[in-house]
Amino acid sequence: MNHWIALPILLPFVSAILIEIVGRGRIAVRRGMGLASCLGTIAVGAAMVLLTRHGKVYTYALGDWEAPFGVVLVLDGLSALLVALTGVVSLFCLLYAMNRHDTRGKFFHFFIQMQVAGICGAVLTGDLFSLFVFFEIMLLSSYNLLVYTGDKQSLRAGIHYVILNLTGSVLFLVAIGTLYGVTGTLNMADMALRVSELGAEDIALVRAGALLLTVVFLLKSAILPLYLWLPNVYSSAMAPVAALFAILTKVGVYAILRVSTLIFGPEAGVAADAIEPYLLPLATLTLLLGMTGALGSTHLRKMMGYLIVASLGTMLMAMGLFTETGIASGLYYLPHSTVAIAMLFLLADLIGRQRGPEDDHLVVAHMPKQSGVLGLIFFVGAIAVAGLPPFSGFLGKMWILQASLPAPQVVIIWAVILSTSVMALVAFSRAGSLIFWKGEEPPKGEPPRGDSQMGATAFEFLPVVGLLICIVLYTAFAGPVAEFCTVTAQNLLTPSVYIEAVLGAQR
Amino acid sequence: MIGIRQRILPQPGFSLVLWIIWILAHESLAPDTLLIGAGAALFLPALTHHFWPEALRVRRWGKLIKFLLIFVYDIIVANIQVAQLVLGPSEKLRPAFLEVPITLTNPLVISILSAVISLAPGTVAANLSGDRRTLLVHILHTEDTEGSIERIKERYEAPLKEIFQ
Amino acid sequence: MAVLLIVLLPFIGVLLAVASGRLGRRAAAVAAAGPTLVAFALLMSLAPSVLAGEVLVLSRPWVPALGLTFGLRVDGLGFLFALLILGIGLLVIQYAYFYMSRGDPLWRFFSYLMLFMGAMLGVVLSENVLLMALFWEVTSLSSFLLIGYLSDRSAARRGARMALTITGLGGFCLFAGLVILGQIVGSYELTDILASGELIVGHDWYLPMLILVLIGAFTKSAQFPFHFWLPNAMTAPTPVSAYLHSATMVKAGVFLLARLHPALSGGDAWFYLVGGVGMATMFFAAYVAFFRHDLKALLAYSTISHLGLITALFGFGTAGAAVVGIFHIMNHAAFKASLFMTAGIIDHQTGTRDIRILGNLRRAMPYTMVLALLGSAAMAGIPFLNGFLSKELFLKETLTAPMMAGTPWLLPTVATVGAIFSMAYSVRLVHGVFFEPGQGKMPKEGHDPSAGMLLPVAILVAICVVVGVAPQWTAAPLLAAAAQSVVVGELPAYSLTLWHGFTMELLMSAIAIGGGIFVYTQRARLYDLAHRIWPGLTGGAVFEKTVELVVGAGARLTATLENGSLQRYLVLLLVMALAAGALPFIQYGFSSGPQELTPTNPVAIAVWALLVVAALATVLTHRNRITAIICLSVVGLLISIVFVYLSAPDLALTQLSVEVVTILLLLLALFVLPKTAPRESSRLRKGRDIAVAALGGLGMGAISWAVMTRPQDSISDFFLEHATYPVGGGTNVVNVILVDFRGFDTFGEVAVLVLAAFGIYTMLRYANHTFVEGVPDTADDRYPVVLVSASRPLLALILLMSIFIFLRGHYLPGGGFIGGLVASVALIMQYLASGIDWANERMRLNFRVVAVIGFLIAMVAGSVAFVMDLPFLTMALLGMDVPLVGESDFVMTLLFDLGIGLAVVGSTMTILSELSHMQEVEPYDEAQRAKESDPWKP
Amino acid sequence: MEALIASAIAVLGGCGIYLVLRERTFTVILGLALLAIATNLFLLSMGRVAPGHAPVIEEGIELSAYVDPLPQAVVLTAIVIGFAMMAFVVVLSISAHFVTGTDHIDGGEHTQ
Amino acid sequence: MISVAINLGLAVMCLCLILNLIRLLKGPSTPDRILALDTMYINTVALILLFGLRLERAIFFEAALLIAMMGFVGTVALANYLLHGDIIE
Amino acid sequence: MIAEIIISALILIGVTFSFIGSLGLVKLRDFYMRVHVPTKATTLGIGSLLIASTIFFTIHRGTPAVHEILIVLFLFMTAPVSAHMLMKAGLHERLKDVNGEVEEKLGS
Ligand code: NA
Ligand code: NA
Repeated sequence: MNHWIALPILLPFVSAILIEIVGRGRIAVRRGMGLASCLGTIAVGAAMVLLTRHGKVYTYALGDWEAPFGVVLVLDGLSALLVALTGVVSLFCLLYAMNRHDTRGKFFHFFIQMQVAGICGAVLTGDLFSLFVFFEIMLLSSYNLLVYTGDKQSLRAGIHYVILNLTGSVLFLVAIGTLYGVTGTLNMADMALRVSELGAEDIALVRAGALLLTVVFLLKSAILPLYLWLPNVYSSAMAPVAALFAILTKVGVYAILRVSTLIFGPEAGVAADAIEPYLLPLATLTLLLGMTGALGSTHLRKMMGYLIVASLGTMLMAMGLFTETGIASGLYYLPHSTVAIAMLFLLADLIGRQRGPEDDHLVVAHMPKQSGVLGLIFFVGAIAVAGLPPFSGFLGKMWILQASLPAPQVVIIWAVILSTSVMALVAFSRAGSLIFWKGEEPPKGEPPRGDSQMGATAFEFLPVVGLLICIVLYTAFAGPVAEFCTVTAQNLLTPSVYIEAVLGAQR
Repeated sequence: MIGIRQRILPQPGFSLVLWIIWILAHESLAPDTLLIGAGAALFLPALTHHFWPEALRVRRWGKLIKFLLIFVYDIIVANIQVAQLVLGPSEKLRPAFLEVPITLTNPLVISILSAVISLAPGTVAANLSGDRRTLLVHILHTEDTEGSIERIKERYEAPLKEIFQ
Repeated sequence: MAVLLIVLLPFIGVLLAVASGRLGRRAAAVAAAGPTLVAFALLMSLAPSVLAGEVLVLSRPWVPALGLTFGLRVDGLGFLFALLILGIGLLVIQYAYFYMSRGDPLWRFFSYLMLFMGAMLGVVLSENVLLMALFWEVTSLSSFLLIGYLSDRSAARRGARMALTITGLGGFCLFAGLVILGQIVGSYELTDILASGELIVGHDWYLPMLILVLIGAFTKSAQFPFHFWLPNAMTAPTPVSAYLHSATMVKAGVFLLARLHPALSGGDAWFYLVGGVGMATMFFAAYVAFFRHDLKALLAYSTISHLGLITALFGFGTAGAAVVGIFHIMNHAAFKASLFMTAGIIDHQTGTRDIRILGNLRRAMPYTMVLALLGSAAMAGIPFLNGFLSKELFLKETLTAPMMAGTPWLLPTVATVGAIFSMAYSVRLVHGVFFEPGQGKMPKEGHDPSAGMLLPVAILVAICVVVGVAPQWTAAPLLAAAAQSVVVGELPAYSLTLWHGFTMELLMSAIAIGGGIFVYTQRARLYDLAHRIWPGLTGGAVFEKTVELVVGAGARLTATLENGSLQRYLVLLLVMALAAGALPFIQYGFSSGPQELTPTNPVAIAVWALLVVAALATVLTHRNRITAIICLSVVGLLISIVFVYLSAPDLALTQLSVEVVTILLLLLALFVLPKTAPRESSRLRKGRDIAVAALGGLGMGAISWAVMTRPQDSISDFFLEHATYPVGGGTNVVNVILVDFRGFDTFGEVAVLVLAAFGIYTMLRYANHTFVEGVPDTADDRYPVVLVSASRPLLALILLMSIFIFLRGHYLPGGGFIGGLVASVALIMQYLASGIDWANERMRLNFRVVAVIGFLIAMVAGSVAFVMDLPFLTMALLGMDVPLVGESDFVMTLLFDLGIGLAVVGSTMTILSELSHMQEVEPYDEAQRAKESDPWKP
Repeated sequence: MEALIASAIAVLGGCGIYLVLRERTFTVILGLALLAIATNLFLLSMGRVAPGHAPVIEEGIELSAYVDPLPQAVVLTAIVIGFAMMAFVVVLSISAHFVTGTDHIDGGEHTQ
Repeated sequence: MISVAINLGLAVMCLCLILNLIRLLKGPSTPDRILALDTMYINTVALILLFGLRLERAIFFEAALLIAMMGFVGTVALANYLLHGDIIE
Repeated sequence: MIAEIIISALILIGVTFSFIGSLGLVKLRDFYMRVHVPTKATTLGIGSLLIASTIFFTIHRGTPAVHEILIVLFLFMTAPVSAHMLMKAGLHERLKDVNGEVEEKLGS
């Protein structure tokens, strides 16, 4: 039995439960369990990546009910990648939160574990409605984490985030309903089969369902015009949470990729390529506007938020090509941007705390106390996020450019990617030179305000540096990773592999 | 012994009622129904005992049955009267608030009285004064407020007092 | 292997320099110089084979999918550049050690410098062009750090940003060009690319590729119109200028031209673009240099001009010109580095770099004067110095340049005029600083610096002289080896001698020297003239303006789009959804299905009408919130009827219980929130919203209609068949689906409930509340006796019913969720009747724990299957029979359902008790409340 | 019957959307509640209409007579999740009102 | 005969609900509206019972019981809200 | 046949009372009067219907179908409480009676 396929979901669930039962009032226990769970997720995720690297698809029939009747977990390269990534990012966010954040309220560790379980469930399930359920777990955890501090800014942002996503959930249900109404199934593999067999009389209906679903996922992955909520929300959350959020949008990307290749791919009969034509233009504009926002941001965290938008635009542009190299390059870019931005969010927190009352506002303020080391990390992180060499972002963009070369829109894609790279360069050099070069000495005689004059401890640097090391490793091992992404992309473009793994040779 | 009985079976009558309700709900006399029902009927009063410290004891069963019969009759008859009142021209109605002085002391019995008044013809118990001495009753139609007060006291309060106190 | 080490050593130097942070200046210098020396030695060890014409290639796979390898290559050209980088690097380290002020954290400076050195070595020694592009960008980044090193000066910050932006931009373009190049050739290895010249030049993508690559080269080498960043980069400490802006980084551009010369040159496009830009830059920058008063600015423009010269040489596209280009690269590196260092010495010793202020330093700084004189002479192209040789060869090439058949005089003329100005500014540099009296007082009285600082300059000048006097025995082998890498096939004949006889180029040289001196004598008039006609806008200013404009526009656009209005985001979402839903129907048409319609009846119509009215009433009364809540309850009630009618009793039960708890929640909220809502939408906005709402509703209805009228073919038959014994074990199929077939969803749903409860608890406990208290209570019986009395028996009664509903769920409508909600309602009744404190005292239950335990039970129920190696949530554990109660699957589903029920009770009670609890603690302030209730009213 | 259901969904959905687009948290919550109801009805209708055929197996009734139970299970889960979300957003709006002093959805940041 | 009675009954109950809704919308006071809502709950119980009779299926008992319960709780909560401004304390 | 008649009669009686209750709710002129009608009329209405249902299903299934009694029990327990609470709310809200007066005597 492939019980381990369920582990990335059960492990965080169990540790969430135990954290509340065994770890009540004992922070060390809660921390230990949280870390253990994250490490476990990483281990399982890594094993999953290794197992799927040749394109094998594994399934696990929950409740012992065969697909499409029961809910089935499906593990392919794409889900494995996201599970592993989730483990990594959550581990470092947790480490960072242990410095000060996790003692503020009771349930921080609980929420984090639920968040991880939600993400893993969403990427592992092979059932459209389970996807909804786990999206909701993921979202509710994120709502909780967002408003965790209960301050004005996060509550305001929380209202927007929650209401928008609740409306999104309604749309999700409508989309699921429509697709069920037409196909009579909820299992994605089964749906793929049934969609391909639909008659012409259902063409409009099934396509409407596909597009509605896409809109929902576009909202989650913050693609134009549904990205406007993101910068404010992410910049309002506390640092480790914002860093963890960097992965939430990727689940949206995951979902788009999954349904657009599996259910609505080129072999989907009347629904063939229902999503395909829209993704590339939207993603391109998203990248442009996201980077414009980053350029015009007045706060460092908000800038990070826009950079997330831009990075989402970038990877969906690549995936929107719907070619093997396109999807592969997008897949390669995905973990890179997640880790890099998570790191920058943590770093922005460290920087902001040392700048006195101006925090991360991009105006002249106190020079950060540890400007040397912070500046160094910022420099490296900025390079990574902007997609400059020598880090994986550059490799990712390089690949995306290569992948788009055969596409008819190559000129636009290239122009946008190159010009936004320059914009990122300008944005970062402005922000960096302002913070680390233009800072003023804190006025003498005035007692240091808050902890602005306290340097960060080594333990606070640990997660930041850890994420940085991840980026370096991801760059160094780009070869095997790229191969993995290629195999995964091939698999995605050959939905029959997935379908056969789920449904066997039934049909 | 009493301690244990108090804990396990604080309200035997109530437990019995619950058991009957359980059986009614299941419409079955199957052994598992009876068994689980008994369990629930024993368990729930014990569980909720804290919420309900004052037990109510029926002193005169005969009176209770008689009272219930009268009450059912009242409901049926009075409902017809009310129906007529409603269907007739509503301008003719002479509603009034009655202040009914009560001598009952047990709050549960007062509540039963209030319920009876409300279920009974043309009257609704509107408010109980803070000192629990006066029940404000709204009457849909009366020509004689004093008479109505008397009727309530005599037809409902008195028997209740006999039954429970 | 040595190659690998050569490239890696500087990066090790970075780490060493960083590590030396606390050990002082000397340690930092050693950390930088040590690896450089070793690398230099290693490079020298390669010299014999390289000079013999060998090409050393080392290739390690990196990302095969991208065609990116870690491939290094040492050939003549690479060797020459590596030599420059390491050799001049050593001198610069030495120079910087003395130049940089004592207070500077030298480790930082050297770590940046080594980073740059490593990247630069990477560029010149890459075999894979993508790798080269990668290193290329790192040179831009590290130069950003170096230029901005004196970060407290705003000019330094500006200069650094400008350099980064321009060279970074160029880097991206180069990178794009190289990607295309690789695609054309089918390989990113230089060996392959250099061998595919014809294929490349003839390819459709040649021109765009060429333009992209050239933008990379031109930005790096500061060619017009990208030249302006270089003068602005002069804010860097002088050692940086000496290294980056004379010998290395700016040479990367011309290096690239040389590197790709065999592959890309040969077309008209190449000639006009490269040659044209080179000549224009050479002329223009020489002219501008003459008018600069800042020593380093003068040198910067001079550098631009010389780079233009080199660019032009490569642009001519002939083998001969290319060789001369290489030669001038070497020469320029030597004399320009020496001159920058000299300028640094002058600045360092006198405190100014303004030629107008400087003056008469020949006595105070004799050694410096001699070195500057020789360096400038080399720059001006005076015989017996290296500059003369390459310049004369250049002039010769202008005479024979191809493709100038129509106007053969143009190139020589431009070259000569440029040379005139070159001579003029060289004279100015020496005369203005060392001989002419200065206007105004220098900050410091200068004198010669220590020998340690002069030594590197002296070495460079010595090279200039030695090469100038005896080129055949010094530069020739190196040049030959380097040229071999740039030229396809045999090297052309060229002669590195001082005297070629009376030739045209000698005449041009003479004109240049004489003209230059003449121009210099006319300088007062020319400055005056230039002052009057000088364009107000420089490239730098235009660039800054542009960046400001873009940033400003970005900020404005962003602020306009992301205006913080949720309504906008929601409308966007809904419009998007509308478009998504409508587009297919517009494309393919809307059609009802063939299914026969279900007959309707008056009751259904009545309920429908009620529902519609109640929904509309909720909207119409939404400003009077309590009324709206009541209307919403009606909707909830009616929808339950609809569910009953549509054969969904379980849904009706759930909807009913949820509805009532929702109403409780809303009432609790209403206690805190304002009781009414103001009118604030404009008519226009309302119109828009109504349109969106109407279309949205219609859309949902339309899809529903379309689906309902179609025949169905769903997987549900399976559930109906298998729900009952022996497989699913129940008769209520919906419940069996929930706890068995799709238990995973239900499991997730439990998680959601627990999450909500915990989140609400957190929010209410930790939100930074300023509490408001309840309405002062006038009622004399706070807890109405009648209600209290009724609630007591009702508690047990409703709990009994909850158990009943819970247990029956598998067979009839009901189940854990509804049972849990009913139990919650029983408990809430106690809150309602007797107050939260009274009730909590009697319950003494931590409902959060109840919720988690429910979750745990559900988890356990699902996990029991593991024992039998069955998947999670397997309920039918075959072969297991639990005594008394029955089959194992029934027990498991019951346990699972119990978990759900407990989670529901725990969560619901947590939510409600926390909400009610909150209202107890609040101090009350009527005025505050009134103010808060509506801050929007004027 | 189908027309009644579809039009009821349309009205409920439209009303919900209109309220969701208003500017006060409480009103938006009301709208979300209506919208959730509309969605649930919508989902239920995806199993087609079959009054009087509740999927509670009784002897003597053919399996094909029962209405599709799957949408019901889906709606049930959706109702529960919607309830949790509703509770959350209610408390969120209260907290936000406490902290920002207004129940405007934009927390006073945005004025028209 | 029974089915005629049931159908008639269903129609009357619908009429009742309509009347209730009229009162609910007319108000004029909030207690009036609550009262109307309470009545609607009870009438709904009747409606559902009749519907069960008509289908001859006894699966609506739980629904009817629950409506009665929830109607009561809702009414009490709404009344409490009016009485105390809040519903529980 | 007799059972049919009884059931039909009970149904008709039930809905009649319910109808009268609802009619009263619309027709009567002040809140306090309106509280009376539904409380009583509807309970009796439901009572009749439930008895009808009990008889019907008992005959239909051949086993006693008695659980409807629970609903009656429940309604009889709660209806007076609801009415009481509504009355209190009305008094608290200082609703005017049919004569335009506010009942002050016992406050709320
Ligand atoms: Na020159
Ligand atoms: Na001078």
